[in-house]
Amino acid sequence: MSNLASRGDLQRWAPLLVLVALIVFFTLVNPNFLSLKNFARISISATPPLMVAIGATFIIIMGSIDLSMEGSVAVCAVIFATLFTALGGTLGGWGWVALPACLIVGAICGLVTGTVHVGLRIPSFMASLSMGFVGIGLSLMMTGGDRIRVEDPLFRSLLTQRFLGFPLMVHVAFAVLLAAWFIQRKTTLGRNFYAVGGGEELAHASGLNVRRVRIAGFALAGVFYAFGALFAVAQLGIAETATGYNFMFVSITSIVVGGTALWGGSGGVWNTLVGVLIVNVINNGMIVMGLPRYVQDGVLGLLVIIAVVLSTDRKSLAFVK
Amino acid sequence: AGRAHAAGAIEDPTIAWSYRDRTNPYWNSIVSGGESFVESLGKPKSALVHLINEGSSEKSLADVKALLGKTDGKLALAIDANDSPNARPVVEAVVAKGAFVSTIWNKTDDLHPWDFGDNYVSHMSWSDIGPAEQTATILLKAMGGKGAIVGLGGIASNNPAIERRTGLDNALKNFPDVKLLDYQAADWDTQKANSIMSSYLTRFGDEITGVFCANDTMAYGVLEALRAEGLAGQIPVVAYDGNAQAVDLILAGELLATVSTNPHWGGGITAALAYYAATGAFKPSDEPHEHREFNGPTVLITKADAEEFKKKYIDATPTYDWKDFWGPSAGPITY
Amino acid sequence: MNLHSLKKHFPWMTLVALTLFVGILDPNFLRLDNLIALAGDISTLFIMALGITFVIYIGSIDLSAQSVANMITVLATLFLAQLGWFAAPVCIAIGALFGLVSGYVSNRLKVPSFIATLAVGGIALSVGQYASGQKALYMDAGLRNEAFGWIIGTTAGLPREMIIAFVLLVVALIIERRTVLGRALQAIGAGEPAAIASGLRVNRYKMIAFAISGAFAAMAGLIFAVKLSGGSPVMANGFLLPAIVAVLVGGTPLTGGVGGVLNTFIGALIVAVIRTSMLYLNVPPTAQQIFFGLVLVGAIALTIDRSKVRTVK
Amino acid sequence: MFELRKVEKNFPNVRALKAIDFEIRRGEIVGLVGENGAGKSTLMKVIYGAYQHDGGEVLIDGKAVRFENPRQAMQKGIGMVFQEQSLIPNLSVMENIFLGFEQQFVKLGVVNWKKMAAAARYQLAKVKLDIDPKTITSKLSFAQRQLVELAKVLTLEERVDGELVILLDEPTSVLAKEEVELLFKLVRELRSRAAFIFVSHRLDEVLELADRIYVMKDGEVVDHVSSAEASAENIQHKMVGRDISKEYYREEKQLAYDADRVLVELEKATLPGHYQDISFQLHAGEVLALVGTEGSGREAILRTIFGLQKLVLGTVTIKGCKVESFSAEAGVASGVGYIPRERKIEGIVGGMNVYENITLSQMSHYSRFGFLRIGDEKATARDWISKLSIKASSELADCGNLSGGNQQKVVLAKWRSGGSDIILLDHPTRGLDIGAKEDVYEMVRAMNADGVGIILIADTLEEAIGLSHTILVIKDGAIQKRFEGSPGAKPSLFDLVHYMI
Ligand SMILES: Nc1ncnc2c1ncn2[C@@H]1O[C@H](COP(=O)(O)OP(=O)(O)OP(=O)(O)O)[C@@H](O)[C@H]1O
Ligand SMILES: Nc1ncnc2c1ncn2[C@@H]1O[C@H](COP(=O)(O)OP(=O)(O)OP(=O)(O)O)[C@@H](O)[C@H]1O
Ligand SMILES: [Mg+2]
Ligand SMILES: [Mg+2]
Repeated sequence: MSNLASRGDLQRWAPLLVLVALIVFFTLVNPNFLSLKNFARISISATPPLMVAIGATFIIIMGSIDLSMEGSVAVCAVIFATLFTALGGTLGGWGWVALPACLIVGAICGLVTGTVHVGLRIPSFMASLSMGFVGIGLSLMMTGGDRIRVEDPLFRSLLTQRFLGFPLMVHVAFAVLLAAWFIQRKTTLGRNFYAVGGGEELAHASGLNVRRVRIAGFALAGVFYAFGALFAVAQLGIAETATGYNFMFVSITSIVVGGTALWGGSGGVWNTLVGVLIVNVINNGMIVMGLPRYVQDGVLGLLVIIAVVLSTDRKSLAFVK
Repeated sequence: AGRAHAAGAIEDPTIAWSYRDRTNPYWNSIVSGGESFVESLGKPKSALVHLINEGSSEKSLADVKALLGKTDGKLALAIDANDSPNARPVVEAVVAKGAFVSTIWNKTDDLHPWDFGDNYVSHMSWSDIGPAEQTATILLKAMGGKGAIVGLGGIASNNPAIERRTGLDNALKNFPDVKLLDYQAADWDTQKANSIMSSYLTRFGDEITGVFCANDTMAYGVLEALRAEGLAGQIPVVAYDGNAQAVDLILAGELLATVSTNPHWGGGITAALAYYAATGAFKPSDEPHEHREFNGPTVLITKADAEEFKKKYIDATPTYDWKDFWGPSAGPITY
Repeated sequence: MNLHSLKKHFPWMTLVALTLFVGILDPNFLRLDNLIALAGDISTLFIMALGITFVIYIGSIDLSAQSVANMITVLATLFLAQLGWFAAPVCIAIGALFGLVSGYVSNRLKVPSFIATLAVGGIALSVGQYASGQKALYMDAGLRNEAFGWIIGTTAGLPREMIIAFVLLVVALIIERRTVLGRALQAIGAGEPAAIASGLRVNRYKMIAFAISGAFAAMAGLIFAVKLSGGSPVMANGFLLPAIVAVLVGGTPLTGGVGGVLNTFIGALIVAVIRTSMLYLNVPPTAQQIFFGLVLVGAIALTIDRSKVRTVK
Repeated sequence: MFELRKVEKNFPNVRALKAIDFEIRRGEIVGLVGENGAGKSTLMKVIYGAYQHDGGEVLIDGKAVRFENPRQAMQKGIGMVFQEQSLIPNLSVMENIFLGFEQQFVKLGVVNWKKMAAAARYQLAKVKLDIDPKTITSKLSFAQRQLVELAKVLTLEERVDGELVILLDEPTSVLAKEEVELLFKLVRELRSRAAFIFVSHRLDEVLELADRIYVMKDGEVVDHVSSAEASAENIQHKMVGRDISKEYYREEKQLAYDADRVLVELEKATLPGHYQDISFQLHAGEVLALVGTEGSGREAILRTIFGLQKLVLGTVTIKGCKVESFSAEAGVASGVGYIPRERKIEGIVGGMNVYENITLSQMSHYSRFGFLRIGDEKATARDWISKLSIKASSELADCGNLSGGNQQKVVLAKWRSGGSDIILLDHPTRGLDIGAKEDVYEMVRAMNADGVGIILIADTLEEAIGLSHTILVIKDGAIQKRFEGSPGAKPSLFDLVHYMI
């Protein structure tokens, strides 16, 4: 062990330190904040956006961006709920089939977005934004604007049953996070995301099929969006067009706050976990502190700026876009 | 060209409804009313033109103008202008083209149908203060007149959000032993309400003995936050709007009360007013002021009447006489 | 003329093709007064997009524009009572100030503009909510007409907003094509390291680009408030995505350095045509989003000049 | 075994390759030379599948092939070492080596990092590079990266049966002398397995290494000789289309500098991590060369004087004024011009045209109240295009599409036209052909004659010696030795190398 952590090390841990600092701060203002119960509450709110953010992390590592998550989540949630209901409406029966089906639907959504982006050579920002509209529209068409209720107690036990103080969905989400970590570290695809983000033209010249990696990335992200949809439905018992509402900005903000650079090639899913927790801790903490609603947007903005300032290695950057 | 049509000159005008979005049960009921009115004319549902503004006043106005252009003013429009300031330019555009418009919910206090001759047919709103005071009273009574509540409001600058909050405040005056711990806007959003409620639980813990929600969709979020802690059904919650799910929740004992504004009728009659004024079936300027600015009906729903309400309004749709413009209404709007 | 030299004409050709397509299905669409109204109604949104163009042109993005416009609708309504017409310069200055803050956070503090402007937008939103007392505010009709009557109405059959937007377009075009600022912004967008190594005050120019965006957003908010005769902290909601789409679909890519305000002009009209075409084509309400998304993909696929963009990210 | 017949490649408005006939035999090393923009890189890219030819045919063992992408070329045993740094900086060395071909280490979807590291070590041993394959590439020196690139191409040895063709596009431009030697040794050893195409602007190297040499000019092969009978003069003549002066570095034009006019003075300048205690003076009309190995801190000194890096201790004085705020704006304002090594990144703005690039640093001279006088800008640009014989269709040509040498001239024109009288040259001739190099040398002398002071980081030691009045040898950020170099009394290569290492 060296006696002093190097600058690089400090930078790597900065997001976590920001998180700890926030927790300490909110605890000082209201001691109730520091309790297992509250952490469980924060983790419930954080679970669906975490899944979405993990998916988007892979895209951002590639140096692209995905804005289709709201549409994908809506489509996944609605198809899941429709199928689940049609198959008997309980996990006890054939309803479980809707779970893998939902993940497949997510993958297809991502596949379509990725194919439009790569196939038509449209920048991912526009391709995914447009496909997001299409996704929202599809879910609307399927529901006609109605909400589908999912009340199966077995499925809802993801929310209602607890283990070690946390609802089951939090544990499942943690397992999904580990799987994402595994993909990021141990699989060719995961590593290729970094290659594409580090230098797309170089990767192409090295014989990497960049187009395929890109499309696969979007499809993979879609699977995580589907997990996000499942947890969102488990959390609220409702599947609707608005299920993915607001996930776009929240997840991208979280990713950046966690230290994954928007220009690609760095960061990862653990960063995203920390980022999502930071954003959710701020949101929870502001209410626990008793801040009036109308200042919350501004305070969130300020804190996000501070968090990003602290957690990115800005010395090494000549400029940012 | 538009000004050419006098009242009664438009034969078979296009009928359109302009509203916020398709993802909200409230607006879906409004639309179903509009469609059922169109069907009463012997036309297919699809004859109703939908202008969806997605919460954007800019789009709302642009769409209306585009439709006025397309129909060349042969239009009967029912609209919620999304934000009150938007009502005036919408009305002015419609009047300039000689089309006919009826508005609901959002308009400024200085904008009146009678200042525009026949073309601005009517404005309907719902006075939410009274019903909100009723639901709040039910809540406070259920708490035994003591304890502490938290509240969740709609988009802060929306009229109904403000009125419902006022209703709550009025009710609280009669219950000096109940404390309002905090009241925050959750923007009519289920997800937001859910996370605000769980943060409330951290902040106030067991102190909370009741929850006031400014609409149903937020109440769902609140109930799920309570369910996660095993508290659903143990803390009384009231809401507003009378959606199907809310009625079921009342029956299940998780929700104490809600209020229906009968959006189906509202949606139908607003379109009907604009249409029949356009075709000349009646002449708006001959009608008294209370027929041009009036409140819609509200129905309080509690456990006692939930079953009956469900049977009458949800499992079936009552048939209305779309020419009985003011029958079910609840008196003139007072400022 | 080969395909390559045609490419820079694709945006307006796409616009014409879309317009004609709708026109063939419903000739009413092509009536002059109709087209003028269509262009007039997109004016406020276009003005916001015009400002955002400068920021996208340097390879950044401005997500705060809508919140700034929201805030300005409130402030303009409040200031009108006290300041009269002088409310206009004050509002524009406030918008520019918020832009400067975004620019500072993104350039000096090195927070990516996506996040920086989102965060500064949050602050603007809070200011708007606070100032409005969280309700919709109304302008006094007399005061409004006295101070800003010239913004509404028509001249020679053209909506005034459209004339204002056109004047602003010309100003923006001159900035882009004829000034040191415009050239510097182009250099920053196309090759920032080289711009730095040429001794340009890159940070200052970037801050100015954000300030311009803020000022234009404020103008959009101001005109909108005058048009609607009031303000509320959510009144300009729904501006942001169409405005950004207008910039991008016009052919200014997010990577910067290419495109410009004329492209945004075409992009805004494309957005207007797509939006309006749904009415003319009787697209059912539940299918409108799908229609918008798909047509957008088609339009963008046609308008972007890929030869100018080395990698498509 | 590998043959091109009448191959054509067109870009919008450019015929980059015109009816190229080209052949590589087994185990052969083929040299490819030509001035900037002659089409060498384009030809290599066609061979490698990065571009597709528009006409003619590519044959392997007599069979026509067409590669849609580099991967297909690799499968046929064709690998390329790029002139630009082509490793992905954020990946580890081993990941770079096996990028796109990780499948061999994957079992049940999991990458076996140990196995990959072992295989990478094996490849690195081929190029005699002893580094941990897990090192992040950005931490390596340029020379190490170039060797890793070679190691990466050599993975083809195991992957492909039969003959390999390895393309080397200016691999030596970033290497020091010994590293070049090492590379050549490797290449010769590998001929049993592979044929090479070697592109370089250093003719001596080509003559030394290659068996046969193709000479290109304006997209055509203009000559084809065996190196045994080739002479440098002859080739140069073919390449440039005229004779190259014997007085390559224009020593006869070297005038004494004005010792009374100090333009730049550094006193005990220190930037921790880069250099320390640097003191020297630059005079009007002087060429001062900083000599040292890669990473000795030369570049940081230039960037400090220009203002891109901030000094920590000591002082920098420019024309008698102590520099207080270090910024490029201030540097430019006090008459400093900087010609960076990464000219495509820091030199020119691709996507902007020639006149816009030339006036970029001095727009205030061409504007009034912030409005540009575009006519004047264009006139200036036309003037400099002819002065420096920049090969561009007009002042409206996109600089991004000019060849390297012409881009360099545009950068020079930018500073000279702006009247900078302190010019910092960082590898000004890197990647330039001989003709273009001569032009640069000519300009250096012309600038000297105008009283311009120049600080030079040269591409080769010969260049440093040939051009400079004064040489400072720098090692590990400190000045080791100062040499005077008046014409006829120049230090020798050996003198310098002695202090460098
Ligand atoms: N992608 C491209 N688009 C347009 N023009 C191109 C492209 N690639 C190369 N060119 C043009 O083709 C010509 C040949 O360029 P090439 O890079 O092959 O030259 P080169 O011989 O490698 O030069 P250098 O010695 O500078 O490396 C040049 O005029 C160049 O501008
Ligand atoms: N896709 C492209 N589109 C337009 N121009 C291109 C493209 N690819 C390369 N060029 C241009 O063609 C020219 C030749 O490319 P190349 O990479 O061979 O550079 P070069 O001339 O060898 O430069 P240097 O001498 O600095 O190595 C360059 O000026 C480059 O900018
Ligand atoms: Mg080349
Ligand atoms: Mg070259």
